[in-house]
Amino acid sequence: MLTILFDGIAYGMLLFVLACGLAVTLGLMNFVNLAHGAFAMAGGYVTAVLMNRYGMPFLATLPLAFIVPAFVGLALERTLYKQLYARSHLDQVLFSIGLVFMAVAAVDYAMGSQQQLIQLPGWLQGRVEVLGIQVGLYRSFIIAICGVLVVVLQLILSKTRFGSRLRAAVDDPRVARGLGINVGLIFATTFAVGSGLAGLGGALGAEILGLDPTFPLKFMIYFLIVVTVGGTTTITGPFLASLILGIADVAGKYYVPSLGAFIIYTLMIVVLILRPQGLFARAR
Amino acid sequence: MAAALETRNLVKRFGGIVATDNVTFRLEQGARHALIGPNGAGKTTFINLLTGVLAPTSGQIFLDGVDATQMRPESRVHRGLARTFQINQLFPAMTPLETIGLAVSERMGGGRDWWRVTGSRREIVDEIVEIAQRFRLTDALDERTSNLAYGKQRLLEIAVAFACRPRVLLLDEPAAGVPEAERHELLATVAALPRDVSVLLIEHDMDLVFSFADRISVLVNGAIFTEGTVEEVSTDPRVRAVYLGESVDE
Amino acid sequence: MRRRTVLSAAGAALAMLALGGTASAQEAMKIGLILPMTGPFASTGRQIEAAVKLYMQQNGDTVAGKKIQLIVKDDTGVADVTKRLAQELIVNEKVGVIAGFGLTPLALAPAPLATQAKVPAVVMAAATATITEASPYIVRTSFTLPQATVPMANWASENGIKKVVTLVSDYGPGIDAEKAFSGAFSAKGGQVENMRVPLANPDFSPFLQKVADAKPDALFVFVPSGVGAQFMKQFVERGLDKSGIKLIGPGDVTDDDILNGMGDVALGAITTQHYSAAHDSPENKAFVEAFKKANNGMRPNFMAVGGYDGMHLIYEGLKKSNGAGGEALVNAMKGLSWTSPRGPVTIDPQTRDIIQNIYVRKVERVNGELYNVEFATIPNVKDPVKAAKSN
Amino acid sequence: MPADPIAKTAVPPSTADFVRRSLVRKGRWGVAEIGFWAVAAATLFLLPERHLILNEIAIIGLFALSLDLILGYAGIVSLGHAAFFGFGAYMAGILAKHGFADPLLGLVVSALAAALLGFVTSFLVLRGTDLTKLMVTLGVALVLGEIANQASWVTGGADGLQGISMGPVLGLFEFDIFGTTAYAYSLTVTFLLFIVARRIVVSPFGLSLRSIRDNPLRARAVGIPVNRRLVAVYTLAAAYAGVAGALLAQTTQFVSLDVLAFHRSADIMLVLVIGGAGYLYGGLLGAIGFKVLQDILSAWTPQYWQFWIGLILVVLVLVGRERLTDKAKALRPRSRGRLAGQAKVLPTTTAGEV
Repeated sequence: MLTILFDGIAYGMLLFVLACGLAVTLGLMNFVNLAHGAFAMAGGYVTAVLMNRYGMPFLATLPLAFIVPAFVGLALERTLYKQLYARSHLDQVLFSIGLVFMAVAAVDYAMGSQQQLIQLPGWLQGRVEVLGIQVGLYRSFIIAICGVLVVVLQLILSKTRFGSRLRAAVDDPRVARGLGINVGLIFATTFAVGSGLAGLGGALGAEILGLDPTFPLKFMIYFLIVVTVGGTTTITGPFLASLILGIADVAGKYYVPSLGAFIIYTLMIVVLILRPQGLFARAR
Repeated sequence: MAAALETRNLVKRFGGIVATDNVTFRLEQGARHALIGPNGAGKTTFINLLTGVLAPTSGQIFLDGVDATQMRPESRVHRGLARTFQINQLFPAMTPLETIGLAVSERMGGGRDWWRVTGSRREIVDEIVEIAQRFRLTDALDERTSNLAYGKQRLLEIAVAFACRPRVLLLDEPAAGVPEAERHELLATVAALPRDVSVLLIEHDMDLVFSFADRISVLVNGAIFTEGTVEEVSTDPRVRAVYLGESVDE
Repeated sequence: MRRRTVLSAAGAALAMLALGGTASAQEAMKIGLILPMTGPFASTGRQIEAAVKLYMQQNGDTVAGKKIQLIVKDDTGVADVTKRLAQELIVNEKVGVIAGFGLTPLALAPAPLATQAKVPAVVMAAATATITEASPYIVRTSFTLPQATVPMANWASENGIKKVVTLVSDYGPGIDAEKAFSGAFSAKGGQVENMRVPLANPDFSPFLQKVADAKPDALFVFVPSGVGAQFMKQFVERGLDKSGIKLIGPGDVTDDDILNGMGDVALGAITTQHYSAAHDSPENKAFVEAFKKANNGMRPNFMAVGGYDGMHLIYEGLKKSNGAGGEALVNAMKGLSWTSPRGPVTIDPQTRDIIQNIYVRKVERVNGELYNVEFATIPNVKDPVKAAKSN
Repeated sequence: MPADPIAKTAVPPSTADFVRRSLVRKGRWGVAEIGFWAVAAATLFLLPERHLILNEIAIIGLFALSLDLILGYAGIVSLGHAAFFGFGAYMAGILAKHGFADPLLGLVVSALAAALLGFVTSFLVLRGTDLTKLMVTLGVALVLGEIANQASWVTGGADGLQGISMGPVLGLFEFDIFGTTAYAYSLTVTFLLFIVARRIVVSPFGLSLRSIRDNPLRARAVGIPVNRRLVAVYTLAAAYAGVAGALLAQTTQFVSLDVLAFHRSADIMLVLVIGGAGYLYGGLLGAIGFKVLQDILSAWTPQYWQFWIGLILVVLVLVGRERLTDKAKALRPRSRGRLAGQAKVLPTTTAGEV
């Protein structure tokens, strides 16, 4: 039973790293970016290519899996996304769906449509018995890394100047501009960091979630659930939402396999209706 | 005889702020009543309570003697309560013809009519024409509303409310922002409103108020400060003081 | 409403449609090959197309006076698309044979069409037993799941395996494999527990955790060939390989196409299948070598041999019916037998399904590469499901 | 009471006629419309070998029309309209499989079933911002997709619904493999439902929908029961989508999980973006454009035509659909007495207002 909880937490942590970029993008720029999954896939493929073709060790590829999607995100944000900030959510959704279709087809064309397999380094494979619980080494590695990321993100947001200016911009961009905060710069850096985190999440997740060209579409719904349930005004909201979703999904598949997916979809609809601004966020 | 519109100890609180402070008010049948007061006195909140857009914290609202406190906005319209908006709330992509036609056919059970084309019923067309003439809109019937002159749009505001054949008409600053040249046209149409319609006029423009209203209520900080005929209120020194912002020894 | 835009746009678009699709009818036998070239089952499409082209390269493109013209269409693994493509190939291109069908739903969708249009349909991959009953025009050169599974059940019970958990993908072939195995294994006194994993984006870890808790002697697995690698990785990640639970199942999970990519994880897995690239027969050696040369080192798997034999069946059928299509061609195909790279095969005249040897094999490292090395043969196995029905 | 100077002067006939004519004109069929349907009917005879793809165009056109009713006319956004399409398809398929092979019976039952589903889920769509509507409709479609996948004993699950055999249309026209009967059947059903939709959008009911879309506050102030109207049009659109799904199931005699897939809801949005929303023909023109595009692109790059579809979607949104159809409007010559109520493309609350 505890192993399921352990797997659920690892899955939840992974989902958080993947989805936190989207939560901030939506909260800060009020932009519905369904293409967020494409950046996660980009990170995954960076790791897969570096490891399989150039033989780079797994750990060495992780920083690149962050940087490459971050730059791609920055470029796209400055060129395309910027023009859509004032547009309606429907326009933004259509735009990002278009991007997803392009990303899926492009990766399918370039890398073929089969699953990308990455060989984890030896010390990350297998399981170990800790206090009677079967603990996967790789999953504990993920919990460690994602845990650090969460703490770092929380510190940046609450302690640093950039963090406070970001939170101001999230609360009310117009007032923030009035205070002389360069909201455009904050948009760009946040979008880039969000995409980079998604890329890192994609690389870490390749082992558990699998990695193929349809990744953005398959996991888009998970990202959306994390954002709608977690709300967009805080970091802890999406974090708790990811944990709940991760554990609910894993436990659901273990105990009630036939009902598995129902639980999370109905959870999303119920939350959307009762508390549109999310479970954890205060009413905006 | 029951009042056209009546409120008893109406209160509306937004958190700590009391926007409507225990207002008891009567609008007699066929009255020409004005409601004046400095900015932020709670006039618009009062209207939103009357029309059901806002739910009161406590107190009651009566329409023609019937308790309308819990009624949904659209049912109050069916019971004869119509309003205009301080800031134009029209349909930019529609034309005045369609806007008035919408209100008229809605009133004549149009909502359930999904088969016949709008305007195929003779009596609807005639009423549209009558209203268009009354509010001097015949020359702009087919223009996009967003392209109309502001004065014309204000006239359309009132025309649409009038098209609901109300027994009680709430006019929320009809003359606001209307340029001098088109103001007299607006005043004439407001004055020409049939006597069987009781009108509550919320306005700052004193010459419109004094030329139109026969009774005036003064709203200050959400409460009725004073009420009376035009002569009583216009000569009351305290009213002038309230407007000039001196503190009033309550 | 708008005057010019509505009329002009509609007219122009429909005119453009008129240009495509005019077929030139001359003395040719067209073969419509419908395969999943993209999507989750793209590896099946890629393997079969390569094998079919290899066969045509080796045997030329004129048979019994007819020029063979191959038309390849991608149905992206979606049954609606397969149905529409089959209909367009029959109606517009006037093909004489439709072939391919990478998956059970993709084979069942166009079945009524084959009957209506009297066009033979050669199934080169899909493995659910009932497919050949969906239309009298369907002939199969791949295999059926029960055909490969019942020998595994018999082998397992003879080798001291008492308790087995079956884990299958929740679709046609999976359920076939589960029923066939459970039936045969419990008939021999074994104890079976069944589990199913969703076909779309499967996450095996919760199910494997259940297997670890149930502690069976062996885990019987059936997943479509594209997903075998991911399953194998999570099997090891869950520590099941060290837990003494044997991994058995039909050959799909240790598919030649991805076996090497799995690494040592797959070593020791025992499977039953009708074909292995390591099958030692002169025909197979020539086939594997030619296939690798034509496809820069890609190793043929059981899907490829299904495609290769499918083409052979069409060529032999045409020779026997000297060029006639339709019902004559199907009847000509019945009863044909030849030595395929996999071993001796025959088309059963009653069921139009394939009778072939089934081999029990173990994954071993042979000069650096992983292969399914065959160590036992069960000759001339008929499809047990249809065999049970007929007697 | 002082005499009322304006009231009852004689109503000059010219104004009354002008009012009646400009209102009623919207009901009459324009030359271009009649031309469009004439061309559509002509394809029954002129393009015999393309009936398969034309059949799909008619079905997608009807499906886009149903989305246009809620999006173009009532301003409700949806990312899960395929839920009703798929539900109708499965209903018709299951009916036919269990012996009720009459197509028209199948259509009626699918329409009612989809309408019921629409009615039940319409309350979910009334509240919240556009973003909430997008997520809720997406959620509903996903739940339905999951049910279809799990209930394999009735829907055939991942293998799809096997064994559908359709009776002849009206007992006369057997479904042939060339798709001629199928196309004639789909086109007629689409045409009839189009006529009904066309009547509705120019009726007072339709006018009230547009008023709700443009300004719900004012609509309520004029006595329109906004929520009841939205529920009504959402249920109607669901029925239309259900019929479109049933047509697909009956004419291809096959139903798989694909009818509930996310890409169907996304594609139909693209169709409306291409054709423009709010003037009913957007769905039909968009369907022609989308299918012709798909046909050309998939012939050109069979595996990767989705790339070009994605590119078109991105470009269309960036260029701005309003400007696109404004250009189309600018092309239209100034006809006598400007046409009232122009197409307002995909009108939704701008992000700022959310």
